[in-house]
Amino acid sequence: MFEQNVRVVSVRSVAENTIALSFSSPLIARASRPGQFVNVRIPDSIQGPLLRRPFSVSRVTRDRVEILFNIVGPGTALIGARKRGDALDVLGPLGRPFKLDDDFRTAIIVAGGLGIAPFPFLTSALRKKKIDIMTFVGSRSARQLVSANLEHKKIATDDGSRGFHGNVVELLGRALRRRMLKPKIFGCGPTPMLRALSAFALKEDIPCELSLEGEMACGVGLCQGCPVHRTGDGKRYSLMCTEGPTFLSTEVIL
Amino acid sequence: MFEQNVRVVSVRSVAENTIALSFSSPLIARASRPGQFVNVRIPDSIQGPLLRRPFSVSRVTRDRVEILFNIVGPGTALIGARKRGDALDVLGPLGRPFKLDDDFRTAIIVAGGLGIAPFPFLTSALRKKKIDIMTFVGSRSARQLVSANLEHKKIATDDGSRGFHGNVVELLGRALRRRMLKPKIFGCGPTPMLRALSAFALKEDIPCELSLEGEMACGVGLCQGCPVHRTGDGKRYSLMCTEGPTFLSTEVIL
Amino acid sequence: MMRTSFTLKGVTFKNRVLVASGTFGYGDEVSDLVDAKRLGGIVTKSLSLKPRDGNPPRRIVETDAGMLNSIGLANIGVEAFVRDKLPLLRKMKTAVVANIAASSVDEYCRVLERIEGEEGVHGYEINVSCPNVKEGGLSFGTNRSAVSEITRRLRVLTGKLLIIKLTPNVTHIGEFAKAVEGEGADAVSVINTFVGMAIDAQSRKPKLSTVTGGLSGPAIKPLALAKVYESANAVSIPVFGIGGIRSGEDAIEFLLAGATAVQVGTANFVHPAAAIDVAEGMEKFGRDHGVKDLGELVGALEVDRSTSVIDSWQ
Amino acid sequence: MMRTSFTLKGVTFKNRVLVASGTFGYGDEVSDLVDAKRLGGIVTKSLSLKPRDGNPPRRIVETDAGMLNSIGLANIGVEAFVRDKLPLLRKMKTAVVANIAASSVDEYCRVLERIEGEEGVHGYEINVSCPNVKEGGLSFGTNRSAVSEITRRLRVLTGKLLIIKLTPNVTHIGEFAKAVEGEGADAVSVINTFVGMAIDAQSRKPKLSTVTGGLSGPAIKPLALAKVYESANAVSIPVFGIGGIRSGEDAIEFLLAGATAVQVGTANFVHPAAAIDVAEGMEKFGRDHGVKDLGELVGALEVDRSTSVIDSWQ
Ligand SMILES: Cc1cc2nc3c(=O)[nH]c(=O)nc-3n(C[C@H](O)[C@H](O)[C@H](O)COP(=O)(O)OP(=O)(O)OC[C@H]3O[C@@H](n4cnc5c(N)ncnc54)[C@H](O)[C@@H]3O)c2cc1C
Ligand SMILES: Cc1cc2nc3c(=O)[nH]c(=O)nc-3n(C[C@H](O)[C@H](O)[C@H](O)COP(=O)(O)OP(=O)(O)OC[C@H]3O[C@@H](n4cnc5c(N)ncnc54)[C@H](O)[C@@H]3O)c2cc1C
Ligand SMILES: Cc1cc2nc3c(=O)[nH]c(=O)nc-3n(C[C@H](O)[C@H](O)[C@H](O)COP(=O)(O)O)c2cc1C
Ligand SMILES: Cc1cc2nc3c(=O)[nH]c(=O)nc-3n(C[C@H](O)[C@H](O)[C@H](O)COP(=O)(O)O)c2cc1C
Ligand code: FES
Ligand code: FES
Repeated sequence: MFEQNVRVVSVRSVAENTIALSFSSPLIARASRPGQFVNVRIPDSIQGPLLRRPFSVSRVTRDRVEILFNIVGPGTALIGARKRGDALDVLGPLGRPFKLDDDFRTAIIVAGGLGIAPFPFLTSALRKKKIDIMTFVGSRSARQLVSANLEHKKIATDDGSRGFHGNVVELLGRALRRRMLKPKIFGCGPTPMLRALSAFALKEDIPCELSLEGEMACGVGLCQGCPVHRTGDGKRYSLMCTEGPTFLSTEVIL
Repeated sequence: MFEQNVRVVSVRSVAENTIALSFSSPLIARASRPGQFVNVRIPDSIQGPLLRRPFSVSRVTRDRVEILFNIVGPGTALIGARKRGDALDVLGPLGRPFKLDDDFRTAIIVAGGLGIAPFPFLTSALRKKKIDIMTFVGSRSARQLVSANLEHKKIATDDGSRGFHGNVVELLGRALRRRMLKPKIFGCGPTPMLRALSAFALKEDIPCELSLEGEMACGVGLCQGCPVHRTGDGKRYSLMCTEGPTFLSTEVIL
Repeated sequence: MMRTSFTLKGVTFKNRVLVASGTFGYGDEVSDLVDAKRLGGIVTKSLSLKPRDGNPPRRIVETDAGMLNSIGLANIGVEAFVRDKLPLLRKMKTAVVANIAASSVDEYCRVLERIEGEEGVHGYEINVSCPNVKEGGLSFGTNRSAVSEITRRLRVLTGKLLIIKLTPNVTHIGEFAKAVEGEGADAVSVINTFVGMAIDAQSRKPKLSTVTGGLSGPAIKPLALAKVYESANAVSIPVFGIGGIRSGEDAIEFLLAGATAVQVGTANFVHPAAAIDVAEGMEKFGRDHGVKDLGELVGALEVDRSTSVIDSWQ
Repeated sequence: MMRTSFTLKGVTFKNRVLVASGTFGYGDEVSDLVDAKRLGGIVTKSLSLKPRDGNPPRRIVETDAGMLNSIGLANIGVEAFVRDKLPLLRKMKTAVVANIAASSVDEYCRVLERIEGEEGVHGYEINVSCPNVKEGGLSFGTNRSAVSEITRRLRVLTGKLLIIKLTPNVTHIGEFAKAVEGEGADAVSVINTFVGMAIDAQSRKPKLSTVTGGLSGPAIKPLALAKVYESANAVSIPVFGIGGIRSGEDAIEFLLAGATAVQVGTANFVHPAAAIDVAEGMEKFGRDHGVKDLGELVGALEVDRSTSVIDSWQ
């Protein structure tokens, strides 16, 4: 975990209201694993929102870390307005990465909307491990669709403007007719989609790991502000920031 | 008084930390008189400081209004970061202008630091009235000096890096040896300088009108937040925003 | 058509957004910019028996998402109000609420009596956040029996709408709301400003001439909402919700918490027509949500009792 | 060399900046980022007798320049603290203050007794903003006799530094400070969070699972300063100033208002080493102003009585 004052290397608009921003940080780049996130501070000088904004590490290329985000409010607007060469205070990498050491041979990646963010990085790690990948990407419409740096994609849009007309879990259900060799699902997206995906995984008896999102104040375990309901007896909550954001779908109640 | 959503026409850096920003507003341009100010809102979307920031109308050229300001805090930083074509919400013109109808033949303009701001506009109005102008500009050093669009300038700097080495009221004292025909002083700058200027004007028995600065919440008379001590009996305070920002030096206690 | 108006003690307010006392003068300062007849109502600057100069500078300090003020109730006094301002207000085609401040119970009564006979004032809002000279300057507003007494004494003097404006600087604001309800107040306004302070480290001096002042603006919105929720749950008379409101959605939040209507204060300083924007924002929200009367939203907060009662550990 | 340290009841704090309870865990979460020995001290998360799961989500809402929390005192309990965390804290070379929360006076006593024998805890801070089960869940902290009783009962159990952390949600915090001073408390911490609330207009639900929560951060700084000023003027024991502190200059303002030291809370969430930056900022301020000991600044606010007493009209 590092807190670094970094330079923005590039800022690109990649879809409607969606920005890919990369910054240079050898330390964070080297330490990051797929599924982890960084927590980005809005410069004090402009009196923007108080708290940092968390974003999945979307890609790592040598010293560069890329995040991919939607402009949804003041924090993302201000971060998205940074220009090449501007400074940014970034804390990371944070959280528990996806588990890649368990015994699986086919990765089924399922993303809803900007839930796509962690998957380019995951894809490149899986490729190195020579694991087969299938990717299902859901989006409201073609204009919001982001799907670069992924493998074997199938697309679903809510309005049918591209690919399958419907939601991504439905698409997955139709596509996964035949049984695969040791599959594992990786999912990220809005909660209702993750709920549907968990149910699907349970029904099909496929292990499933989810990357969750929710309000965080600190991202590093200081505030206890990010509980996720756990299954089972033991303690009632896990912390999303330190015990997640990745969880097995069977570990959590969404 | 208008509240207008205007476009920024130009933003230039004119000295260390000093910005000249012009925007287009036929209504505000036409209604403005020298000594008045505009109140500029920081766009809500970026959650900057809550209140508007007041700036003297510095120049008016056809439909354009120019303000001149130092970057001293978050508000001026955010306004100064606006680019050509960006939107800006401006309320103005506000306040009471300099009185130009009284009987004077020579205008002695005295500015300390960014107190220069209202005087290019005043200068152009005085020129139209064919009034003689002498201008005294004080600044901490040559790097902070702004003195464009003025007439018959004499410069004083605190560090002697340009012109007279000392403060601008001292310079004025030395320069005004011989009596002038119906002179009137117009002053704007930091309070200590205005105090010295008032004392000088009293001693020399020259009428003197000052443009004051101070905290304002609304700029339009709603909050009662901007009192200026008055001389004489009657009521104890005037409101800087509606009864000022220009006052005769004999009307107010600084 | 959705209904936006509401009626209280015979007074019809065109919409549920008034401008708050002390933040809109006497209604005539910004007539260039604000079409008063589109306001739910105007609450005047607090009026005292005699004109007041107010406090010395500095009266205003901007803080994070808020501002402190220490105006000291600078106002023209009730006589000049009736003479010079009321004729203008009468023409504005909106509800006019005269806010009254005083330093003794008698003074409250005399100010109200002076206005009572005049046409054009639809109701009174009583500012109890004033120092009680009899009690060595301690605020009336933090003393329940003083607030009750003021209400009782004023109630007999008027049959018009009588609103008591409560201070938030008390442990249980609900008890104050209940007390004034018991004395016959028609409504409460919740809240006036929170006591705050700012210091200039360089000069080692308080920034405000009076050391402490009142905090307002978006910074206090979460606190104001909690005070409105507590007050509305304590009484059955209407609550005017006040504190940091800038948008229609902010105002809807206050309605859900239990406010019948809202007042917009500090936001007027940033945008003099803020209250009209708030009213329009509420209307749009109502339309988008299939609401027939904004009154449906009053107190309509859905609270899940299973978790809400768990705990208030802090 | 300027003196930055201070001593209280035999405990030497290296500087006047501690991290506030509940905002720095048990000191071990961010050891990668923060060199604990540069902190004036660590106040632990509130400890209860048994571990507590805390409240259901949602626990956190960002507001304008602030945040609401409703953590529900999720903590590992005093046993696990002594067993797992205290050994790590002992190595940190900074003052350790154990913060205690409970739902009965007896529970406060039992938690303190459990820690009292252990090495490495330099003092206690008592969080009284907890629901008193005997009083139907009303907070101890808003009841002066309850706060006095807690202080009295704990005072006899320990000779160590005993700090009572006051809630700001009362009319006159000075009276609470006085009460605990009378019972032998060594210091007060001023303040815990302000009761606030946030509503989601779209869903018509409270944003926090517990409806209300505690407001912290820069938004409350002006309020906290006023509470510190009131408390420090009421008592002669030291005051720890808390509320919205982010910079050295903020901290100096609290000292001027009467705080002997400060605690940094919410700012840790934005920048885990915030407290160290604050301490460095104070040191720089002291150097720039020719201060020999930061203690010179405590209560050094210059108040002009001629204007400050004028009025508190709001
Ligand atoms: C571990 C983690 C990883 C994330 N990764 C990404 C990512 O890679 N790309 C991306 O676009 N977004 C990501 N998010 C969400 C992102 O942090 C929020 O969109 C952002 O904080 C919104 O900030 P804002 O100021 O622009 O909007 P705000 O005004 O703060 O919020 C706008 C809307 O977004 C919701 N929101 C705010 N914060 C969060 C949050 N932390 N999680 C979910 N919803 C939130 C609000 O409730 C509101 O409806 C991630 C969140 C978490 C917790
Ligand atoms: C009628 C009027 C006309 C003005 N004209 C100009 C002008 O033409 N050019 C120019 O550069 N500035 C002018 N000012 C001052 C300008 O408004 C402030 O510099 C600005 O508001 C600072 O905002 P900020 O957020 O950048 O800094 P802040 O962080 O708000 O303040 C930085 C410093 O400036 C001081 N300050 C803040 N507001 C004011 C204020 N209103 N007046 C004086 N000092 C203040 C603060 O106390 C602080 O020390 C004028 C002020 C008034 C009242
Ligand atoms: C500058 C200023 C002056 C005020 N004057 C008065 C007043 O005279 N009487 C009164 O009852 N309230 C007064 N208030 C309080 C407001 O009416 C309102 O209750 C408070 O500001 C909270 O609302 P806001 O956050 O929308 O401003 C004043 C507030 C401000 C900021
Ligand atoms: C998330 C969070 C958790 C907190 N937990 C505790 C706690 O367990 N015990 C306590 O006494 N105070 C607790 N507090 C209050 C802080 O210690 C502090 O008094 C308050 O936040 C004001 O300071 P700040 O504005 O610097 O955050 C908590 C505050 C926050 C924001
Ligand atoms: S976000 Fe603070 S503990 Fe998880
Ligand atoms: S700034 Fe509000 S009345 Fe002058």
